[in-house]
Amino acid sequence: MVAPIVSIQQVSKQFSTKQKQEIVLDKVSFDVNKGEIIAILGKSGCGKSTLLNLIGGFEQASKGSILLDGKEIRKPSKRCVMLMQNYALLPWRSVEKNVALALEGEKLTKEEIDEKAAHYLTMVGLLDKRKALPSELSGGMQQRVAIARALAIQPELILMDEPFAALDTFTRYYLQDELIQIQQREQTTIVLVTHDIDEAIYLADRIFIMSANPGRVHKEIAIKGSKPRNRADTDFQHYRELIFNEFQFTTNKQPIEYNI
Amino acid sequence: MVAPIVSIQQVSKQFSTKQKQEIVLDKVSFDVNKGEIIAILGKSGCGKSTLLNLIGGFEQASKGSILLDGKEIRKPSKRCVMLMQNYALLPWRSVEKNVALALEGEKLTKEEIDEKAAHYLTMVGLLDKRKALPSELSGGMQQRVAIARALAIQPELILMDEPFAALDTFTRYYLQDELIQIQQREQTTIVLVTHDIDEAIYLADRIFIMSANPGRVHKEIAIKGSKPRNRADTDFQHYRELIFNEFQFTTNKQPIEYNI
Amino acid sequence: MLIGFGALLIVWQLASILSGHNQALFPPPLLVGEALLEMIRSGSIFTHIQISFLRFFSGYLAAVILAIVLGLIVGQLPAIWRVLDPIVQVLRPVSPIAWSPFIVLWFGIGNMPAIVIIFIAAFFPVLLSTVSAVKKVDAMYLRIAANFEMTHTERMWKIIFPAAFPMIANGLHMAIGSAWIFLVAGEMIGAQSGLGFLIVDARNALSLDIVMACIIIIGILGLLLDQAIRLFEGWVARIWGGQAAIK
Amino acid sequence: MLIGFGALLIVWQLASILSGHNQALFPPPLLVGEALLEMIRSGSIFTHIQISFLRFFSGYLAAVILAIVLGLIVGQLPAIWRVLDPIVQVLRPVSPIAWSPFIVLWFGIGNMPAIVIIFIAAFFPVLLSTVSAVKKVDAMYLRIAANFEMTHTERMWKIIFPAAFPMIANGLHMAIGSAWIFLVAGEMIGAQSGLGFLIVDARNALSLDIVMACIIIIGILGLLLDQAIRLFEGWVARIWGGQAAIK
Amino acid sequence: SGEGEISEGKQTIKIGYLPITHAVPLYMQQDAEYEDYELQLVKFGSWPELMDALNTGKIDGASVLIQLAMNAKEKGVDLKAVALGHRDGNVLVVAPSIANAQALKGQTFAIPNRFSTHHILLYEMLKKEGLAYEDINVVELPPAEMPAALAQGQIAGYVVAEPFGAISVALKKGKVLYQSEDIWPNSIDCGLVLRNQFIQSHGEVAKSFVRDYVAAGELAEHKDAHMQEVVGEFMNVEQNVLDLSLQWISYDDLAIEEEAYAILRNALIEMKLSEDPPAYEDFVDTSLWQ
Ligand SMILES: Nc1ncnc2c1ncn2[C@@H]1O[C@H](COP(=O)(O)OP(=O)(O)OP(=O)(O)O)[C@@H](O)[C@H]1O
Ligand SMILES: Nc1ncnc2c1ncn2[C@@H]1O[C@H](COP(=O)(O)OP(=O)(O)OP(=O)(O)O)[C@@H](O)[C@H]1O
Ligand SMILES: [Mg+2]
Ligand SMILES: [Mg+2]
Repeated sequence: MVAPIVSIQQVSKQFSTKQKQEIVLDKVSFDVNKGEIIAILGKSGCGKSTLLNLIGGFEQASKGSILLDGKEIRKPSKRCVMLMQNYALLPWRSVEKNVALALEGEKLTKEEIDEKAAHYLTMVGLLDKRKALPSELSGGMQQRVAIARALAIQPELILMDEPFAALDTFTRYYLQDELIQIQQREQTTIVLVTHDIDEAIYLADRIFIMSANPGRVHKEIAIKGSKPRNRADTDFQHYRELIFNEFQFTTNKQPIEYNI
Repeated sequence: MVAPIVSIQQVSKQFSTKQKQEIVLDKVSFDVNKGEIIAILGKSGCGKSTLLNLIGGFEQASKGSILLDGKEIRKPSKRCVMLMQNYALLPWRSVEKNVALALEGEKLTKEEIDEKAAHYLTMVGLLDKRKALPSELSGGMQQRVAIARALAIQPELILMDEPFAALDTFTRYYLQDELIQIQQREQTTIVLVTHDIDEAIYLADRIFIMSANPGRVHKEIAIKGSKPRNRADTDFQHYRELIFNEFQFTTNKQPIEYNI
Repeated sequence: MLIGFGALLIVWQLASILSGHNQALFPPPLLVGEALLEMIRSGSIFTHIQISFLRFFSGYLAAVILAIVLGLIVGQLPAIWRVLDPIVQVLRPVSPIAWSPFIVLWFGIGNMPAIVIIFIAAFFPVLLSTVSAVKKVDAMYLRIAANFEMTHTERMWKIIFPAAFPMIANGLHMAIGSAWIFLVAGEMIGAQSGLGFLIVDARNALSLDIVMACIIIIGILGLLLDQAIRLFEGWVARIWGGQAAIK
Repeated sequence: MLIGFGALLIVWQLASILSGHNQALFPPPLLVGEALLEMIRSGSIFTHIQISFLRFFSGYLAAVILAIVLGLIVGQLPAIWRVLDPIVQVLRPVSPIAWSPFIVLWFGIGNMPAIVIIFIAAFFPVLLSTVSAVKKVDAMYLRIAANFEMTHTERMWKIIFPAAFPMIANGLHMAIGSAWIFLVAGEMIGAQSGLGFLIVDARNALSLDIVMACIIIIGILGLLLDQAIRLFEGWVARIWGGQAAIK
Repeated sequence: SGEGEISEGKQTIKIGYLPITHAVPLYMQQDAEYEDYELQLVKFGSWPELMDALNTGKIDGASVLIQLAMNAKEKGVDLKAVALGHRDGNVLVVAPSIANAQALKGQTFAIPNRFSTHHILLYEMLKKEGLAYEDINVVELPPAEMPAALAQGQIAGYVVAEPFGAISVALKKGKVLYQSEDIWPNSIDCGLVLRNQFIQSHGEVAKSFVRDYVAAGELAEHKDAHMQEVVGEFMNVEQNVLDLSLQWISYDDLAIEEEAYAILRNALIEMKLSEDPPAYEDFVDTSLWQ
């Protein structure tokens, strides 16, 4: 096997506020290989977003190190793009200009930028909306623009923090399908944080289940079977049940109410 | 069988805006019996919220009539309480005072009000939070306060518009369980709008699937089996698949993209 | 904070040396400091501050109460607001100073003109923010009121007022600032005391050191008022929590 | 709109009859209308309006440009803002009128005092709203800037300025109102023309009908300015869409 | 920018004024053309603004309450008084219900400015009538608000520059209680004040300016149709008000007499308005009369 694209080694993170010191992540280690989709599942507050921020370079680990292609990540870069739940499009720029945003820093002519933006907008099926403002699009469309923007700079890694959480079931299903297609075509590596067990099973090659207080990788589950998967399949049911039981376990017998 | 508590008879609703006249609901008819949980499923924009608003008396039907206990509904009343996705608690009132809100209009002493509020807060397991402000509670807790507030005036009907949509999977599961328990104890009648197929199957006695443009009741599905139901059950899978296929059908062969 | 004021003092002293103006025309910090100390020692400044505050709060509170009550009512009656709105819009941009001949005619001299001018300066911002706050009350809250069969009065005091309150508080904040600015103008009309009078009087006497000292006092008191209402806003934000219409 | 003004005229006429004041002290609408017509017929009013607008926009635009640029810079440098903030907070509540002896000393008489006073009145609201807008730029946008490896200048003009713009536009709105109010005060200092001069002059001549006519003109022009900037805000809201920080 | 700027070879003299009858000689002077200078009159809305401009040299001189100039001189601003603005012509106006000075006891009385002849006139009047200064409540009020305040009964009377006294009389809201000459003959009120710097650097021009000013005063004293017309250009008041004002005032012999100045100086000290008013020889420049 080739060297992993991302290597997370014994990473801990603690936040100190006035009241207390909180260990949010505790000795988390795992590798991500090129072309893989990794899903991270876990309860609210277990440190999923924090972990993603560390990989993206938006925050620094307290202990341990995170390597991208063998080099330590110290600050955010175009090689590793973060995609957020609330789409994070610039509302004052048209769809096209939003996609162009990351390209403007590169040595490209205006034509090349336009062409590239058009290419990726075609890929997410929104070429005809390229002059529209984000506010004129539905949530699902906005997230597709964000995906096109992320793809346009051809990052080695895309980080997604609950990318489809704000969408309704049907749109979510549709975007999940689309994501798999694009990912297979472009061979992008994706680390995905989600609340939704079905989403994780549907998309991921491997799922990491995190436990909370402090955040640890509680279990790694490899999902077999080719994509796209069938949600009504018995295998799918099997994984669902497996993960659900793991979750019950991570709560350590405390009443479920505790986590609400 | 006794007379239905709610009877919706050939109800149509159209909105006229400057640009166009839009028929949102077209000849919708169904009955709701006492103690039943009815779930309404349908795509975004098919008129689910509009239907709920008509039942609640917040809007008036263009044609047809809606009867509550045999009498036509003309304006909102305490007999039929609406529960919204965003909890709709008054942020400046404590939990207790929020629950008391609807009781203040009745002829009750302060002690009686306090007692009643305490009773329903106990029921949703939040008695110890009664002095807290809504902003100090999690989303799940807030929705439980809203449920307690709705129950406190002992309405004949509770209308719920995607009550758990803003919550994460685990909290959602927990509240669904709690809702079923309370509903069985209090014998409340509930009409529930949701986006979530699983939620509908888990909670409802009957599910109405709506189609869009114009909104119609496309299909009625009675869910058999006692509650609480097992999500990993084969029956559950059967209903899931059934409903999913119905949905594909309601889109009338148009590519799914159309609805996003 | 201290660095800021220190820097300001140095710039001021340098300016007064380099510009070569007569000290009477551009008093250096030391002279102003002396004037300030003298006023504090004699205690005269406190009487002026007290009377200015009295006028200020009379005008401000009267404006606030009237504007909120009126705003709550007309905010719910679009038909009436459509009639009042253009009048308010035309009256608002007129400087209270321009009204002074009529203020003397209607309200006399002494305390009243100052109070009235402060009233005018505070009234419009509070009225407009109350009306727009009432209009922006989330429909969700109104639905609750309807659902629980509230009466009009109940709806106004239990729902609309508290729901609109964060935005009204913001209007109160803006109004306190603009009203305080007009204190000087208000106390120019026949007042024989107060900070505004002091400035006018010192200007007549060409005691620009006293003028500058009064400017500093007015500035600091304005800052304190602002801080006080900010505390109040903080309290509002804490109670009203995530709902605050404007952060 | 028309009903509002109609009602106002009737109330005014009634008040002027019932109060029994001398017409010279409380001119009834008809007299004021005549004065207004006379000024329009002779065309003199247009010269005054023109010069007032010229002064107003010079002061306002200078304030806006300076305040936005300064605000964008110091809003990103908390250390510097901590030094400037207390100074601004103390200067802001001081009436531009109080400064007039110094304004004359530094800027002379004629156009400049009016421009400077309007500048002062507009500068602080725009500066404060820009700084607080910059501070409130959603961290999400700053993350995008970091993620796409933008330079400082790129970040300022591509992200921070447009993200802060709706709130800055709101500051521009507030500032245009408060600056216009100070036009009268500004043109009191040795100006030989303009609407403020006209009011002061008419007041000294006890031609209260002209004073009232000027009040009306100032009110209407203020309303028009407000409408104009509201259109501008509407445009901002349309483009910036749901993101508008304050609605 | 004042300090006698030159335009088209001609010296421009900027003189500040308030639109009152006390500045009439300036109006008359402005009416004519002069060979060696151009007279530019700058109108102000109130005394403080005018003094700000004069003190900072934005104008070369002004027709101003002489006490304000004395105060500035005491504070170190180099000003010179060169001539009077007028003689007499100030009136104490009271409400029609006030029968005599004794009736003012306990009432409110308005003056334009602590440092004004009007204040001294009031002070002297009270002395003459055997009243104490504390017997009445003295307030400072902008002149333009005085007629309204009197009509409303806010004040029982006022003393101020013209035509504000005449307005109340014309409106029948007030009557004349005293003419200034009955209290203090040859009182010094408004005067023509120049910046010494201007006099020093433009001595000859200043001389001809003052000469022309005095001549204009003589011309004004005719109070003929031409004079009325010129005044009308500068002051926008009703004809009957103007007639009344002009009746009370005179513009001949505008020299500042040492004797009258001494009375003024003493009054200022006695009233504690000033500790050390400038001496006659320091402040009054008689050289320009020659
Ligand atoms: N900047 C910060 N300062 C202090 N504590 C923080 C900070 N960011 C996160 N935390 C804490 O770290 C813990 C984990 O937060 P994080 O956002 O990573 O959780 P999460 O798993 O993404 O939760 P969710 O599913 O709700 O998004 C929480 O307890 C949170 O309070
Ligand atoms: N007040 C109104 N005026 C005009 N059109 C309206 C109004 N309310 C709803 N509509 C229209 O009616 C249609 C149905 O709206 P409704 O909110 O009932 O849908 P929904 O099924 O609840 O959708 P969602 O799942 O997104 O909540 C939409 O096309 C909407 O644009
Ligand atoms: Mg998170
Ligand atoms: Mg809905």
